[in-house]
Amino acid sequence: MVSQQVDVGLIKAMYEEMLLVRKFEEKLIELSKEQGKLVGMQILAYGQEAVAVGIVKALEPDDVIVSNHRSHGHLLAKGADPKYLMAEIMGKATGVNKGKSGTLHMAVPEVNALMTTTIVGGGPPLAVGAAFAQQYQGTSNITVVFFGDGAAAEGSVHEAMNLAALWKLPVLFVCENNCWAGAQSFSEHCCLMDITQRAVGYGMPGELVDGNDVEKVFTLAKQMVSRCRNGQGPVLIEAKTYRMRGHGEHDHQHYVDKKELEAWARLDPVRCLKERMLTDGLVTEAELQVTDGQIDAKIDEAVQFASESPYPLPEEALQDLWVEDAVPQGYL
Amino acid sequence: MVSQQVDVGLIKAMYEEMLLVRKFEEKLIELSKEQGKLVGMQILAYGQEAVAVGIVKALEPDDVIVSNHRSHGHLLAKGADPKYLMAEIMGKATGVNKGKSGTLHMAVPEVNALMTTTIVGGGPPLAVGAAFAQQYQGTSNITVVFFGDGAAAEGSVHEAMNLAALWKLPVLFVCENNCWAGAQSFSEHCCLMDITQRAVGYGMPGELVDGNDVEKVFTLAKQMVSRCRNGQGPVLIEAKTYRMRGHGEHDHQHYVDKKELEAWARLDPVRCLKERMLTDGLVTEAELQVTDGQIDAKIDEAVQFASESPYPLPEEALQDLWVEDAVPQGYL
Amino acid sequence: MAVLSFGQAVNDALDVAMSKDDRVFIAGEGVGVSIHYDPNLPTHGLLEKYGRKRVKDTPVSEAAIAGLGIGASALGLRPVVEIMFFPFITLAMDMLVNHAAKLRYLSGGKSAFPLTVRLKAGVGFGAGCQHSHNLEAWLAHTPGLKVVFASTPADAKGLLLSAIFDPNPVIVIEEMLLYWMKGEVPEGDHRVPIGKARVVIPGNDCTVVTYGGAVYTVLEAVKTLSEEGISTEVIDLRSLVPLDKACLLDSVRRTGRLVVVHDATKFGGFGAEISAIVAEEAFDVLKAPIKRVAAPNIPVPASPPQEKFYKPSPEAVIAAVRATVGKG
Amino acid sequence: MAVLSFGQAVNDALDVAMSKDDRVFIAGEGVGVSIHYDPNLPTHGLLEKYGRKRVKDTPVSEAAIAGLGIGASALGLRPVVEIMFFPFITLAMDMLVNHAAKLRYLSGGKSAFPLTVRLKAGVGFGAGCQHSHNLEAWLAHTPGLKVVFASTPADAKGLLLSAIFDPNPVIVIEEMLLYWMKGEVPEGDHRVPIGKARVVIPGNDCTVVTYGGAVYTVLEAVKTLSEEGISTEVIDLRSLVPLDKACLLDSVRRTGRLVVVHDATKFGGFGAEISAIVAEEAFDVLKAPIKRVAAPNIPVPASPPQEKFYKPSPEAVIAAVRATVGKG
Ligand SMILES: Cc1ncc(C[n+]2csc(CCOP(=O)(O)OP(=O)(O)O)c2C)c(N)n1
Ligand SMILES: Cc1ncc(C[n+]2csc(CCOP(=O)(O)OP(=O)(O)O)c2C)c(N)n1
Ligand SMILES: [Mg+2]
Ligand SMILES: [Mg+2]
Repeated sequence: MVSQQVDVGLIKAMYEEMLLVRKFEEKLIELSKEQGKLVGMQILAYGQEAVAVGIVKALEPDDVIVSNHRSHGHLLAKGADPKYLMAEIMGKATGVNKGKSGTLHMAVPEVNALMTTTIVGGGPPLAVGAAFAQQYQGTSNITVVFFGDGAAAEGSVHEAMNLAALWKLPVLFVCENNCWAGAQSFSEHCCLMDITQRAVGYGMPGELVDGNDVEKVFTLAKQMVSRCRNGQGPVLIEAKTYRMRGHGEHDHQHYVDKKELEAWARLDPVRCLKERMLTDGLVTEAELQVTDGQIDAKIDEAVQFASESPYPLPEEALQDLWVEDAVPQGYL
Repeated sequence: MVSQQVDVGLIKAMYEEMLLVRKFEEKLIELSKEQGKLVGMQILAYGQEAVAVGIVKALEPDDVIVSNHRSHGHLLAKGADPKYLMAEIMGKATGVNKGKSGTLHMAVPEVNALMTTTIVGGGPPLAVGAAFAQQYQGTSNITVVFFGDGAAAEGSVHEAMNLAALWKLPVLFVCENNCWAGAQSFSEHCCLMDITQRAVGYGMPGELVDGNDVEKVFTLAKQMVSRCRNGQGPVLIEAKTYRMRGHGEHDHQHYVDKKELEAWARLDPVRCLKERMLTDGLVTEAELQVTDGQIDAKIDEAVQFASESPYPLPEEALQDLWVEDAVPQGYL
Repeated sequence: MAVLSFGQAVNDALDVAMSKDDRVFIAGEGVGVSIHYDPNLPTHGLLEKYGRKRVKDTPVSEAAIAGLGIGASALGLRPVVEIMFFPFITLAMDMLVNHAAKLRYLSGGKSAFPLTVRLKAGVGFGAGCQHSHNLEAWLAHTPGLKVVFASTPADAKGLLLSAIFDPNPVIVIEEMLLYWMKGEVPEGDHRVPIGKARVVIPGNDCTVVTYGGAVYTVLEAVKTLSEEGISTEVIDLRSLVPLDKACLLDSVRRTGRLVVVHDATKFGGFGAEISAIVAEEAFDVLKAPIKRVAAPNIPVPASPPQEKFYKPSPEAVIAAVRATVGKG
Repeated sequence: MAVLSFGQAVNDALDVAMSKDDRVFIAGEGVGVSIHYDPNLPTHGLLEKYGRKRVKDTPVSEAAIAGLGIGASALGLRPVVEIMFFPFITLAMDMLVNHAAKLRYLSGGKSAFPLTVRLKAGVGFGAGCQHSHNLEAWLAHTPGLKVVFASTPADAKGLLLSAIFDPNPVIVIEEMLLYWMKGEVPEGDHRVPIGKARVVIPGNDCTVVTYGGAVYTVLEAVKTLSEEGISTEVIDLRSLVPLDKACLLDSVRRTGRLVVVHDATKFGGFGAEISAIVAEEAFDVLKAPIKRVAAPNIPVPASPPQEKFYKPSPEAVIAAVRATVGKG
């Protein structure tokens, strides 16, 4: 299924995006150790960068993505500015959602990362609605929804896939199978080998891909995205990857076999891509250092911007509930 | 898959049960025309008798069934007394549920028809709980849950099948595909050929059967029930049948192709079985007349019992909410 | 003004909205092809008129139906989705509460969800507690949702049109048992503002606040009460969220007495909020205890005498008002 | 009496129930193996002690988790299922409301559903509105469900044990933020009766009714109030359903004043029911308006200053009580 060559410029671009996600999260790991710097639990996509970047690279700017609690990769790949994400994660007024969301449900409508939900399984029905609008409006845009292996157990995911298949909606369902749902391993919470086996029950294609290989992810995504665009209906992609850290930074993985962690560490998508680019002579160490420096600068700028930004005013919490500037007095 | 011969006595017994269901509902059709005689909508299993009887005949008395809004066949096959069902349908104090349920959610714990719900898709999660208890208690009993083709679209059904498969619970999921979900035909509400295709997505067997042939249904059920009993986990059976009348008696099927109705009328499970028994010489016309008379008498007795029974007292509506005799004064 | 049944008025509102704005579509179980064939039902004939693109029959999937509306509204459509019977909304609560009501707030005001959800409420058709269960109190307790509940054909039309073109999620509760009740209905794009109550009958001795089908229970009671010389002011809230507190408080300031009536169960029902607002903000003028007339705290029983017992009666309203004005 | 944290007290209750009755099992997402490793969390160590048969980690399927408990309870088990965070209960509402709460009634009293559902409530950990949303008002408005909400380790243990062995469905709401708070806890099968409130501090000038985490907001306020010579009677409801009306009304009859405090949003919150009961049944003794101190009608914002703003503060309670006793 996966065949054609991916162009070198694209590979480099994808590497840079993956590195941005990686360094963004490494910074979060660092900051999460400083008391009161970040708001709420820090849930990282560390190790899953290739899925987010490979899928989103296959999209057009007008395509919509619906993300979940593990959103940093999705949002940054779609073009969200790290400054405003960092500020949101710090709960600042300059945050992409003014601090109302915090880290768990950041939405970035500017880049069509239209809805993010931390309700596991909440994304697919929303994606069906977005895709319906795209079909209804006669556009050729599609909607991608990212969800986890654990989410696949939610009834909402079933209802969404069934409806998308029935109406041939342009939805790309991307299941990031990172081998864990909280502290439950995939085999503990699901008796299937692959979530793609579900696709049969909706009469849609179900495609497996190595989620740690961004080129494979991109190549498959390209094909499936155009399928959706052409009105052939939804597709389920399952990207096999691994949650290299705890569910969140508060999770110290006491329940994880260290051997398993080491095995997957050897498959670290960022490091592996870097090595492959070097071995195949796509980049030089020098070029990589430049890239590193540029991204570090971006991250530092984001942290500085966020740190220097003010918190929102307490009473501004009363804004943004309804479209009216103010909610009727009688109500609040 | 379906092979062994079904013994003659059993065929006759199943015919009699199917006829009981048929005549019980024919009586309801008649009574539903009398203003104020029956309570609420009358939802009939007319045409689906072979599924209920064939499946339940494969069960032991201690096995549990969970039924839905189209319950008459399930309940009568499991051994519910028509008298008390009829009284319930008339909303009488002598009804199997004292008139609190009315026709839509009649439960008959005495015969292990433990839970009936008219929430489409509500049954499977309840069945999973019942089957879990059977497994937990170390019994060899199983739970059968009946649901429709329309119900298969509910998220709750997915969650239930997934959990039952993961824990290898003794649940027999019986999808009565009667070609309709309300006024939506199967192809209008589902893009699959068969609901059994869903079984793949749970790693459980999915078996199709002609739901109008009670012998086939019984034979398959026998095999699948023993599979569940032996701890091999859940099974999905899809019985292809047809809703010969409207969704309820208030539905006059203006949206149904008359040719389709006629075609299925020729497959009427009760009439076909009767003819097959006559052609194969399993019964004589005379014997059938006796059976007819006996069942008519049962139905008449039920109607008389129900008609002569009093309505419950209004204030008795305050009873039966909680196990305590009376709900604390402070509350009501 | 045409005389239409309540159901026709809802149908008219959908028709007006769909004809004037292509962004409006309807979806739900049987909104296109229905097991009922009755021009008094809200979506009758719309499939024939607007076609399958805009009148969407869905599978039996309440969460997906809600999600469909939410997601489509985020892209600028004006979805009107139907959840068949009130108790089935329990299956869509995550979508409505954690998503429709919160996603705009979570976005910091960047997104909008101009969604309308239609629901059928009603006790009295013998279907029992899984078909009859008024849960408006839940919806009213959900910040981010607007909630309307009409009692007349004209309001049913006007509130639904306002809901469809409101930029926020609005829950529109319809009293099923009123679908066949006729009344005068303004033609065209008739809007009734969300958040404005209606004084059905002015009066001086006691304020009775109600909404939905219970309005008629109260009007029935008022006949007797006025014969007894008790002047009752009847307020039909029409909108539960936002609530017309001004109308409520102004009335109670004049009468000094309040009785709240609804068909939902009493404990934790919406009537408690009405009572609490008055006990907090108009206590000084209150001359008598605030009474609530509502259903007992049980599920709706199916048996006719018990279903009747469950439903608040004119007699109960009469007794409550008499007691409140000291003529009990 | 041992000194245990709130979470250990819940854990102790589960341990006692499981050791004395084989019919008791627990199920939920991560109740066995958890991403947290903390003895102060309710299910810590139970898998090791009772094994996989009785400590069931489930897939992420809230409706199935609820259905599991309901169905298993119908066959005589004593399930204790957990719905991780309060807003996720929206996904189990059909199972809990249309089934757990109604199936016994629908059976005419033939079946019983001795089910316990544990829920984690709490505002103040920066996770935002999809993790923090107190919806006890919904549950209290659902006939057929009992609802308890403890504020101390001893009550957390005693109410949970009563819930597990209660023959009806009981919703047990736990204030997450209290899990690490220590207190004295009776050993063994300690039961706190469901339906009995607790007078935390007796007083004469004003009754303050509260429950759950808000109890501590009130106690904080009382320090200042007593310094000002205002004698406040603090009632911790502990059970919302059935409600201890006797305790509530008796107190208000003595003080003549009432303030209700909870962390849930104000509009349509449970405080409205408390207020309405008093406005209806103790109006004659009321000397001042009934005030409610609760969260504003918005989702829980994540940003620290706004989350703090959302949560009812001791200052707000102080102001409300002062105003009520006329010293505002
Ligand atoms: C409806 C709901 N149930 C439970 C949770 C708690 N929760 C958050 S993440 C998670 C595990 C999800 O696993 P998966 O879908 O595989 O996503 P991953 O965390 O592995 O990316 C759970 C159970 C939730 N947020 N929403
Ligand atoms: C949750 C829920 N949604 C909708 C309904 C209304 N309803 C009752 S029966 C039915 C069709 C169900 O079709 P199917 O599952 O095939 O069962 P059948 O009626 O054909 O036996 C619908 C939509 C309901 N009772 N419950
Ligand atoms: Mg995962
Ligand atoms: Mg069907």
